[in-house]
Amino acid sequence: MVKPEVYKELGLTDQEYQKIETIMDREPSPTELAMFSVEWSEHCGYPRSRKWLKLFPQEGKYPSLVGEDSGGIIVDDLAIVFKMESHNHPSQVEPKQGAATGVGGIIRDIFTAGAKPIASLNSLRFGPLTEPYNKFLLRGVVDGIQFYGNCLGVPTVGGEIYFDESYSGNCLVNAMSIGVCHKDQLARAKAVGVGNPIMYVGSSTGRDGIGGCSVLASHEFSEGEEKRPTVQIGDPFTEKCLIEATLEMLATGHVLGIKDMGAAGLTCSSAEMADAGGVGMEINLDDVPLREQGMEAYEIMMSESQERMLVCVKAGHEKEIEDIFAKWDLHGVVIGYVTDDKNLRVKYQGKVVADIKTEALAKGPVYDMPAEKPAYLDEVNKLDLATIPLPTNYNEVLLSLLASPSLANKAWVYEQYDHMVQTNTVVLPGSDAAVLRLKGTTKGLAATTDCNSRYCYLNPYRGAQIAVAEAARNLVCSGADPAAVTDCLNFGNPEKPDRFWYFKNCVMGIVDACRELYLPVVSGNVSFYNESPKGPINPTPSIGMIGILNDVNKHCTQYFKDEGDIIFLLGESKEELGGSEYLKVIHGQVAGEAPALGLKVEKAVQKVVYEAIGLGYINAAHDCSEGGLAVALAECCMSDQNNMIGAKITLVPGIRADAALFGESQSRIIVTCKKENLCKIEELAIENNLVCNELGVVGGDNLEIANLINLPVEQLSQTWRSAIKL
Amino acid sequence: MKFGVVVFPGSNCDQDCFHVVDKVLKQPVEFIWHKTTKLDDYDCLIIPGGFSYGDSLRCGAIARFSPIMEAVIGFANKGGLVIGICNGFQVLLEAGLLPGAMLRNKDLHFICKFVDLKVETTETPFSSQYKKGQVVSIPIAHNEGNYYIDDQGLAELKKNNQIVFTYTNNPNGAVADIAGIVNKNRNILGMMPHPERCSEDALGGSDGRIIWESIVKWLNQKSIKS
Amino acid sequence: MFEAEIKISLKKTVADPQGLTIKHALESLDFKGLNEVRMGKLVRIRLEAQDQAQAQDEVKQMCEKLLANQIIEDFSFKVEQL
Amino acid sequence: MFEAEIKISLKKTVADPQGLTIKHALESLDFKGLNEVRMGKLVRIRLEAQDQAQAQDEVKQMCEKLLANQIIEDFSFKVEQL
Ligand SMILES: Nc1ncnc2c1ncn2[C@@H]1O[C@H](COP(=O)(O)OP(=O)(O)O)[C@@H](O)[C@H]1O
Ligand SMILES: [Mg+2]
Repeated sequence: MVKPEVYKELGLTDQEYQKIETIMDREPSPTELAMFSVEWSEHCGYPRSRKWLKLFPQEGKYPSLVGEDSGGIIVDDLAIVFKMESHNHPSQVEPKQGAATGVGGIIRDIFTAGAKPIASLNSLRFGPLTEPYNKFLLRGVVDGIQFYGNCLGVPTVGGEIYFDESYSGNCLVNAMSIGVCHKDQLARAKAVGVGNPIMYVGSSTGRDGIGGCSVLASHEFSEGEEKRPTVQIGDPFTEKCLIEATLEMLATGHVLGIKDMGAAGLTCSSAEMADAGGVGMEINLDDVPLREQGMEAYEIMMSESQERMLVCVKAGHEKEIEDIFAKWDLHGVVIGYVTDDKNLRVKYQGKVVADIKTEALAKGPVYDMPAEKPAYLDEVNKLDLATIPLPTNYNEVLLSLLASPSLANKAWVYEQYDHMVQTNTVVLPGSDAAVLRLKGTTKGLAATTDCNSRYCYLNPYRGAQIAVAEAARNLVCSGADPAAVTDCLNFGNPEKPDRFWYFKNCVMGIVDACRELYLPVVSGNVSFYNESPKGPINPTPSIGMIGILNDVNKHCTQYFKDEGDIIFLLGESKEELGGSEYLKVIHGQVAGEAPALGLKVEKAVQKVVYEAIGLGYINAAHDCSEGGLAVALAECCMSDQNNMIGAKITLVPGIRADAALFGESQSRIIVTCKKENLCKIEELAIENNLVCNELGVVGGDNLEIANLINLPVEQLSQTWRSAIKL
Repeated sequence: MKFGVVVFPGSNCDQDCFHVVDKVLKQPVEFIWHKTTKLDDYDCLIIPGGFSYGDSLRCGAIARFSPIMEAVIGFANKGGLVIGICNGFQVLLEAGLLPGAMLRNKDLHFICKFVDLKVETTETPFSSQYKKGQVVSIPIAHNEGNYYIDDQGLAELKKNNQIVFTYTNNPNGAVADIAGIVNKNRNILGMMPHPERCSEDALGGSDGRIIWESIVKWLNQKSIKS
Repeated sequence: MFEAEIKISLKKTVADPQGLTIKHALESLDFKGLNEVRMGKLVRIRLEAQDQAQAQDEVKQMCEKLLANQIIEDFSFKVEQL
Repeated sequence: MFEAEIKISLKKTVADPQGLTIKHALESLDFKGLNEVRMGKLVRIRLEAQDQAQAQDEVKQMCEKLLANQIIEDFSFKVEQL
């Protein structure tokens, strides 16, 4: 029997090892053991989360595509494919390459589906910038994203960045990518047709990312050999060529199935393609293009070398495919074929090194993890507003919030990303959501990522609902109809019941919010074990969402446009300060309840704004989020750098001034319109039982709010724009 | 009249340029793979932006040795119009078709944003439809757009009125705020900003379209003359 | 015054896609017999220091703290008095 | 087999923004007495050649043709037999 130290080092439990022996009916070979260990890991097999992920709704306004590497929706003749994935741990170690390979991986998921990648987004979390290592991480991650994405020619059109102590020691890097193709051109991630060749295409294989399996090698590696870095180096140039070659290959019509070699490389791609097709597969590792000498079978099977894919091709067309890859200076070689015995058989140097039922590999165990509400939470949720003193100087509070890195302007980041290449970006970064035109149609696509993890910490169910609601609201403010969701669920150690309680409640929040808003969850990814010695990260269920504009010219932006436009607020401001940035930055507290969320009201707000933009009544629309109404108004005034403009605002009486200005009540959207359209919008609001309050007018050089705030927009802009510059 | 868009491995603005010629200018256009060696059919070549060969070593340094480049040089020497945008500009510099070299941006970051350019001369086939001194807004997107030329070279450029565009607010450290230049014969333009990204109103500005229109006008007049 | 010349290169076990691309480019220029091309960085620093030993020490720290990313890179240097 | 180590650096007359930025970064890490920092490239090439002279010659050509842009860069190299 294999020594427990060995399989434990590989991450397998005693029970799992027993199960493997039962399945195999013998002792597994080292290669087999390695293959099981990765396939059954949380990374590939989702043993701890799968049960919960099944609850996500799969139906929405558009026909949805769910089930393989990435999901999507069908809009007319187009398939829009998108997915988000984490690269947290590699980025914490080597931020540039970690982020770069994260972008590379998610984009490969998109074009292996047959879609041309048209946009990327990302959702990032770091510890406070006051710590030098966090600055180093931010700089490195942004550098990695620009390095990879810019070179590929896929515009990075949006994203979000937050800073919080809980991410010190464990940053989050979630990358999202979107692709488009004709719906008939979608490719499948499966192997079919006994006898058909399996081809390896792309870059060569080295010993990248096999660190976790080094236990298998302890007896072979000579003493003193350099420890291998687990870091993979991204090669965007090769990936760019791989995109072109792959799309060219798919256009031949000879491809039956294709899968990216991402996590667990050849193991994962071969086992899952075979399993998805209900067939077996035999591969010969002697034919795999290698970059290093003397590689062991398990090293080749585990390698996470980047920019590689596995393809199942119609027999007789191998040469054609090979030639296409040769044109792009890439490998394209047959390494195996489809068999009828439903086993994955791996040969190397004349020996069979693995022979496993694909089903056993691909369908790993499912665990029901215990969950328990953390004891401290009730205490944290208590917040007596009477103990929070009102500010004496509201101007200063506003300026402090604008300078808070989570709220500050992110141009330093997104100006390093090519966000215009492919000439589709109609609304550039800096508004609520990016809007892209879909060439060849009149339609547009809007995309955003959102999650306030502080809310999720205070109330995971509601926090996750808010993430969904806010993403949808951002799309609506851009003129789009929210259409579908991807997610990246970042949590701590799932084996600890309090962490798992957060996971479970966040999932249920997403499930219920998506049902109510009629949005399918078409793809996603789970990242557990995000902890530092100080504890887990805040629960962070990042939501990526896309929306559709029937007429891309009817998009809307958040900036105030014309002097004299009327400003009003749809939705109601409540006396809530729990979990707000104001409470944190000004009063140094993370406490209270997450803001209340009524999904019916949320729907009504979104409906009114979507319709009013479509009818051309609205000149600007902006969601109120972190920092509340005052910050949102300031953003409306200053975010169009070439056309900054002030506003004069009165407040609706009835609640504490700090709550009115900086509270983060949900389901609120600031809109502006020409005077003559005001009553039309009010009518729409009344029809939908929505609170609608006139706030003031656009104009002047200052932002004036009641008699509390009066600051030159120029000064607001200075403060807001200079907070993040590294 | 026929345009050709040269495609190197790693070019990534090739389809954007193609789109503008095809859909906005409505002129014939073809992609030309970098292994092509005959360019007799074309009237204007576009060397697009991107990261040819991953910008390994130096931007444009490897593309400069692609098989097509001999033909591009021949084409240009016969007076054909060549416009190199961003990485295309870098390729033209490396190939010696335009003077100078590119360094990294002074703050070492990639910069993507709209910038203002001043049109320094309208006496080129590429800028004739602008007004001299006009300020136009065209996006940049590059890491290495810090144009370098020695004093003597700069004096030459000035003397021959070869500087076509300058930045009004230099984003990258370029010598003399240079954003775009032509060769002495004025048939080769290299520029860092991307006119193809602002040739349609839908994209928030169309100042770039005038470059394409200038080219079309010039080619039309040439064909009338000949 | 001292001058340090620092050589930073990718660890042997780390892939060097740039080097590979340059190798292909050289081959297409008809250079034959190429075995491997690896790209690295060269940093030249002029600094004041009390003596050679102190200069050595400073430069080593600069490499460790900033210049080299030791997860993927190795460095070596020499220091000369000017 | 020969190994060539090629150093490519910006000409003295050309400003080096990267070097300057690194200098500032080092200074902010409290390194004192820095006078100048210049960044360059280091290319290591392993190649087969008949003899040292031929290897030298090949490498020189590689530099002139491709590796250095002589408008802005100088190069130097040494070749060793392995
Ligand atoms: N949090 C999630 N929400 C929805 N779907 C998920 C989630 N996590 C994973 N999935 C889906 O599970 C499948 C497998 O995911 P993953 O293992 O990340 O893909 P890959 O096989 O490319 O590594 C995909 O269809 C993915 O979209
Ligand atoms: Mg994947």
